[in-house]
Amino acid sequence: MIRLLRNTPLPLVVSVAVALLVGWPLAELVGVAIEVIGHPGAAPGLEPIVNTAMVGFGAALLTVGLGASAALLTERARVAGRQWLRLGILLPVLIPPFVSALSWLRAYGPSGLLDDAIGLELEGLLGPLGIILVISINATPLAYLLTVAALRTRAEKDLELAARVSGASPVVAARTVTLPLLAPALLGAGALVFVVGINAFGVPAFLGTPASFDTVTTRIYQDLALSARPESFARAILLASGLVLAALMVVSAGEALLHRAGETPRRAAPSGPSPQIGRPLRLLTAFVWVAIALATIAPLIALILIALTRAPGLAPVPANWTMANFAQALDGRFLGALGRSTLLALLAATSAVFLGAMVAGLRNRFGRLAGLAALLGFAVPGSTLAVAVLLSYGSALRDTLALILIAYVAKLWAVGHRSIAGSAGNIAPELVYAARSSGASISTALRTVVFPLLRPALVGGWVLVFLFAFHELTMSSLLYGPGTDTLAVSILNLQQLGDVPVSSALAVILTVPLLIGAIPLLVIGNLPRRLMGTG
Amino acid sequence: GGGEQADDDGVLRIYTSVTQDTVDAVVAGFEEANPDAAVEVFRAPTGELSARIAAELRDGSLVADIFWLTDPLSIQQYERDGLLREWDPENIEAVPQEFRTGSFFGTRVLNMVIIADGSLMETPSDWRDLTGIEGDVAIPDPGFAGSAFAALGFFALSPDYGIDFYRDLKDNGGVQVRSPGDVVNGVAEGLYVAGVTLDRAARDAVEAGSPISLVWPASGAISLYSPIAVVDANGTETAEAFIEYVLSKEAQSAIADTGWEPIREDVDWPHTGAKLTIDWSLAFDRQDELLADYREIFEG
Amino acid sequence: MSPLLECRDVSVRYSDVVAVSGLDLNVDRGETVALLGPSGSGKSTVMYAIAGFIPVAEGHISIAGVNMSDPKRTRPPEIRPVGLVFQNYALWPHMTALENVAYPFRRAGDSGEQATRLAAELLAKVGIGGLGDRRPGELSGGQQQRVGLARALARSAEIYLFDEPTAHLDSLVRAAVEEEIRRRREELGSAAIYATHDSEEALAIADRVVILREGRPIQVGTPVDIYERPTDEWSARLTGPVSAISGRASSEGRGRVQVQVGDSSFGAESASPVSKRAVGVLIRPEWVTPGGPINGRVVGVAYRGPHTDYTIATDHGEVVARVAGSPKLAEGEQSGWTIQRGWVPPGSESE
Amino acid sequence: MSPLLECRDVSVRYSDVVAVSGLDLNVDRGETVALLGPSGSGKSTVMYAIAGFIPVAEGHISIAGVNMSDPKRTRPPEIRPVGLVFQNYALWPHMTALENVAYPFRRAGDSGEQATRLAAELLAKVGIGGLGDRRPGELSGGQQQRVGLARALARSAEIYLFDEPTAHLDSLVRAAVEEEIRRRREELGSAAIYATHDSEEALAIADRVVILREGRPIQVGTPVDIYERPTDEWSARLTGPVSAISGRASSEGRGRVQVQVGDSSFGAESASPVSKRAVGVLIRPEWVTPGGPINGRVVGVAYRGPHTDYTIATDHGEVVARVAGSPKLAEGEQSGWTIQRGWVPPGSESE
Ligand SMILES: Nc1ncnc2c1ncn2[C@@H]1O[C@H](COP(=O)(O)OP(=O)(O)OP(=O)(O)O)[C@@H](O)[C@H]1O
Ligand SMILES: Nc1ncnc2c1ncn2[C@@H]1O[C@H](COP(=O)(O)OP(=O)(O)OP(=O)(O)O)[C@@H](O)[C@H]1O
Ligand SMILES: [Mg+2]
Ligand SMILES: [Mg+2]
Repeated sequence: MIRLLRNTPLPLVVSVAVALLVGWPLAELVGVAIEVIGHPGAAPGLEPIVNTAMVGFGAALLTVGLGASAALLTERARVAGRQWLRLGILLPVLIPPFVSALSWLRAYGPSGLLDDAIGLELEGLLGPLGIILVISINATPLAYLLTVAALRTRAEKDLELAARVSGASPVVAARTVTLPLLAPALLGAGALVFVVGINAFGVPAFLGTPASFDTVTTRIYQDLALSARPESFARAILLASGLVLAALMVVSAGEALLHRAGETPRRAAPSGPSPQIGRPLRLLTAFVWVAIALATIAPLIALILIALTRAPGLAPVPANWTMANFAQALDGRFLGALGRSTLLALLAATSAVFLGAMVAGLRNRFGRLAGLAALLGFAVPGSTLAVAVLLSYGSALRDTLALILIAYVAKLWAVGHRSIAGSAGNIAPELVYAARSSGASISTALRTVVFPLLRPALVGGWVLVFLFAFHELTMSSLLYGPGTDTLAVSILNLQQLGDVPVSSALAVILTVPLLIGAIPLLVIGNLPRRLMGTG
Repeated sequence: GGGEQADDDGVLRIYTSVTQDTVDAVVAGFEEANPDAAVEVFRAPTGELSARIAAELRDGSLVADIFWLTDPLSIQQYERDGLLREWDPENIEAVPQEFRTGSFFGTRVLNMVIIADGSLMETPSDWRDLTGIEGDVAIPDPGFAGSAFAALGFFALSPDYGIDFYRDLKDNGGVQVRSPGDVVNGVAEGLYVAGVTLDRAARDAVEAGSPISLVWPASGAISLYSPIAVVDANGTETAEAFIEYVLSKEAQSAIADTGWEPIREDVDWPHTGAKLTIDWSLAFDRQDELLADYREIFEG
Repeated sequence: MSPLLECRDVSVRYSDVVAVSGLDLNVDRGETVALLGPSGSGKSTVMYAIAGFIPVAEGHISIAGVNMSDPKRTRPPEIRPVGLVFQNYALWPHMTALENVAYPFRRAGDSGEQATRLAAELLAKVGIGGLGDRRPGELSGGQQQRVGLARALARSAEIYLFDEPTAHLDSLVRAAVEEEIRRRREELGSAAIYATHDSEEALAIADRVVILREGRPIQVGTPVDIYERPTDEWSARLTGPVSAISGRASSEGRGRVQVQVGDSSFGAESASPVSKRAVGVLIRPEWVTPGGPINGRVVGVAYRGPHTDYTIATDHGEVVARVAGSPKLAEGEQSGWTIQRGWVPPGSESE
Repeated sequence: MSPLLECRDVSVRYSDVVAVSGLDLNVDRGETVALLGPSGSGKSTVMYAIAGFIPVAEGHISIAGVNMSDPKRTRPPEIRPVGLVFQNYALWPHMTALENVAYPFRRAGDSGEQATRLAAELLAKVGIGGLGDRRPGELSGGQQQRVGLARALARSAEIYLFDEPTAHLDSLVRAAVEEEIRRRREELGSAAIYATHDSEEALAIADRVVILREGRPIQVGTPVDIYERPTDEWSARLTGPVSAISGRASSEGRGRVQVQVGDSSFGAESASPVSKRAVGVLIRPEWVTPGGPINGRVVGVAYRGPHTDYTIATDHGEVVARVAGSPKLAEGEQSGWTIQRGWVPPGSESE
């Protein structure tokens, strides 16, 4: 690719974007960190750091495992109702993580729905295992989308058939051929989920506090929430810097590994056979459906029931139902905020994917560095990144949507980039050559050949960024101004000090309309099919 | 500091972490009384609000005329930094002595109370009872909310209790939950037999029919207040007028209508009892130490 | 003894496209069969069905007496004793050439070292011993094809399936590969099936040739049969240039006829007894020699290295003649020719 | 007038691999040139350099007098008047066959409707008019190749580059394609360069043939030159079977020599005057005819459709003879042969 993109302004554009979106804000943060480093009482403890690392690694491993298995299942095995299965696996992406935590707690936690019904509760839900599990379930669609995109653009079926006819069982073929070919995508997904894990706040806050399990993010929250003392602020920034550093180290180590293994683009080849072989996996499919029901649908139902119930502790039966909790969560500002959130999410998704594609296009050392820089933005906890953006752009852009957009793009650029990078590596150069010697300029070739081939990745990344942005709460609640409050902010502002039914209602409001809006789109518009290309 | 940046576009900017409907009600009343005033509210949870203020202070772009916060913790720092204007509102006398200083003034009162499972035979009647009760007792995490920290501050600094009170709670089956709301929920669902929470949250649940009872501790609820102050560098006469208005009887009634205990004793408020107060200045100074002691008990 | 491979009335479909139908094919141990057909005739599809990549819609396939495919059940590729060279190579881009070839050895249980050694030997045999460390993306088309060949040969199979295995190979390498396959056939009794559109290759290496047309086998026979006694003009053209002229045939018995064209006549073979009938006669270029009674004007000259093909317009139609050496006649020249023999395919009589 | 394409001392490298070096090549308008070389000899690399996909390391390439590539600068593919058929087709998997072919028309500014119409015409020309709606993945290998061909022809170019364009095409389609290319050459004065390892194809369609060996051009000449007067035994083998025997040559002047082997002698051409020297003589199979003074035993028989190749072990080495028709001699039989002619390549004398 790099050769094809020679003599284009791409490196310049990417450099400018890195400088503006990541460089400047982080430089401001580093400035603060340096200033406060010797401040008495600024030293954070070790325990939250260990806890955070555990959550990050655990979530990354579990999520990539779940996402990749799900992708192999829906794209490679013979399963009935493939479209619906895809939809089911994607479902959690529509649910903000803190809603997942809340709903799991309501469904499977102590005195949750299951506990009330049959006296069963999920051991360990409160604590690290539960945190990892819920983060993973929430992030599985991310890993799934990235893997599916890569399966579409990288690992073609004929390569697996070649392994089978060389004597490999389906499992061995997956291990030796399919998964290695997916390595860049899996690593990309792993990096993102690792960062999601170490950055998670809602889930550890809900599931960790009762088990006295603190992570860096909950500590940062506490430091900022309790008082405006300089040392608290300093400690928050130091902790945030620690997160960034950890993400940087882990991800660049992974990339170095991958880079040593080398890029493995497949030369353009005549299309080979692509049949679906093997027996229909009915049992496994049924099992996956049960898992989806238990992991996503049941908790959501529990949540809806809580939101409908008049007061905590009452049985969730129609006699105790009320819409008051919803009424409390909605008011006149809701619609304006909904519009702004949608606009911001659209813009953020488009810019993050656009910038991500650019970085993915630079397949050299500079591109890798830019990719890491983008990841830094994602690794900085929302509250800290918002402070950094405020320090850099606050005076110029105060109270504008642009300020929030900058923060969104700085944060979510990495999601756009990693979604695409795992797939971009395998666009055979000949396909681009062919376009150019048919008379297409670079930009035309990108538009007509490269982007369509990357469509599964581009669309997947876009959807992810859109949802992340749509659900974003921390940064917007710090950056909004008169007339620029977002949906999550406007709902959050109505919340009464952690009143459980109302916050359940809030969660339902953030989730259910998306579900209701998305499902017909997914089904009638056949979106997963289009999103992932043909087949 | 933001001193040089005093803006004079005539807009009154309020940075607040107080609940939206309360702010809305007060601002609406103020605007009605002062049709020329333009008011902009920036509301955010305490953490986000202090981060924003810190950031704006750093680059000198702080535009707030008024801080109106949930609890008296962060505002201590602003006062020490000389950010706040020292002045005496006309309504100052309406605010009890223990709920104000020279630069910030209480606007409403929050009380930490006991709640108990409604089916409990022997309900606890005072704080000490919580350490002897049979069953788990839910404690809100003082790291998460100022109100929970108030309880920690009160007990740890009080010669009658001391930090050992928490050790006793823990030994007797005390469980840490995230927020006062979670305490209400947990007790209502029968997960805990009793807990420490905010009166407002408990009252709402009881009124909606939750099977819990609210116990006003015999020795008194731990009371904290939501302070309001003028940012010295920015605040104009309008800012002072706003605070005057908040402390007025009219505004206080509006606050009471949104479910919060007014600071003025001359406004009708049925749900009250004995109050215990905290030395916020001391609690603020020893914040890290208190939290560390607490964590050692609950997380160590 | 049952044949090694038995395909009985096999049809294969790609959703709505019927790619193969009514295929009956037995292959014995040690035999080499060529599937010869034009592009799109279903050759690859037959290979995929035998390898177990696609289910059969009708009929069944057994290998060594074991039922492998029928419409209800398709046994997976890894349990079939089959080695396959893909038409598009299907090399694994993340492995080096050597690793690609070592893979089947590893799957068969060889140690890593052993597999590497054997793979290196195979690579050397196909003439790219020095390129083992390169990834497929760093090899030329023909080099990739050779890796694909070596990988197929790395599986010790009972049936080797070669899908256009020499499309990108020059004659030198081709000979080496053909030699290796012959050796296996003889040593291990493996059978080989070639899919090719190259009639010369098919005729040269196969014991039997199956001609596929639009998914149907239209002729099965030895190379000589296929070339000299094609079932119709279409098959004849597939295996090389041919001219069709019409004449009046009179039977001479035992499949021989005499064909009268204009003033002269020539002997021909016939699939069925014919008498005094107008027939279409197929004539291979090398059955026409310079000098003789049939006059014509040269209308085309194509030099083909060992020989030159002349297209001659005669009164009875155009005839192609193949003469050894470089062109000796130019376009437009008149000359005389002799037709040495001809072939009257079945059902070619007309009134 | 300058040639349409001029390659002057061109070298091309892939990081550390030198794929092509010292290539000098001029191609005139209307000319057809074949690049003939074994797998890995650099044919595709030459095509890529001409099309502008890879920079040249040394030398320069100009098209129609405009400098296109030199070590400092590589002008982009889209401004070169070049149409290319990729060896691996490089079809866009997300477009239908029709959309693939319509693409160059669109880029040249045709309306969508116009482009579709023209593309459909081209698809029909290459014999897959009915398959325009299929994606490449739903086409057979040869059908994909035809889409690739049609796509290249869809660009109205001055030079068409065909990289192994008929590897998967049967002779019937091949003829149609060759016909279309000839038409363009004549109508539009376009030049065509074929990369192929198939000597028969190269000799049949090219005006001039360039033989590549390990990236170096070792012989350039007309097809007759290349076949009958190869520069060495290696090139000779590339263009078809050949036998090398050694004899003693005596010059007869004007490039003709008489070669003595054992008791008999035969006439041959020689690249350089030789006299009374031991030389290696190259003999094409069709230069050997049955019957005659040279005796030998048949050690190999290969039926090749139009003819049969016999390998004969004589006292002076193995000689291959090509005889029209199906096999008439069996392995092991003794027979007599005549060598009609031979070729003594340059530098083949030994002491
Ligand atoms: N990307 C690459 N990196 C390194 N070496 C390469 C690369 N591509 C080709 N080569 C080498 O360059 C040489 C020439 O390759 P090229 O593809 O031009 O050969 P070719 O004549 O087209 O062969 P074929 O007939 O097999 O297609 C070969 O030895 C090949 O291994
Ligand atoms: N995936 C597919 N979907 C639909 N039709 C297909 C598919 N694959 C192949 N076909 C069609 O099936 C027929 C047989 O294809 P097959 O690949 O077996 O041909 P082939 O004889 O191997 O041709 P070639 O010599 O061109 O490789 C062709 O008409 C082709 O268009
Ligand atoms: Mg095929
Ligand atoms: Mg090539």
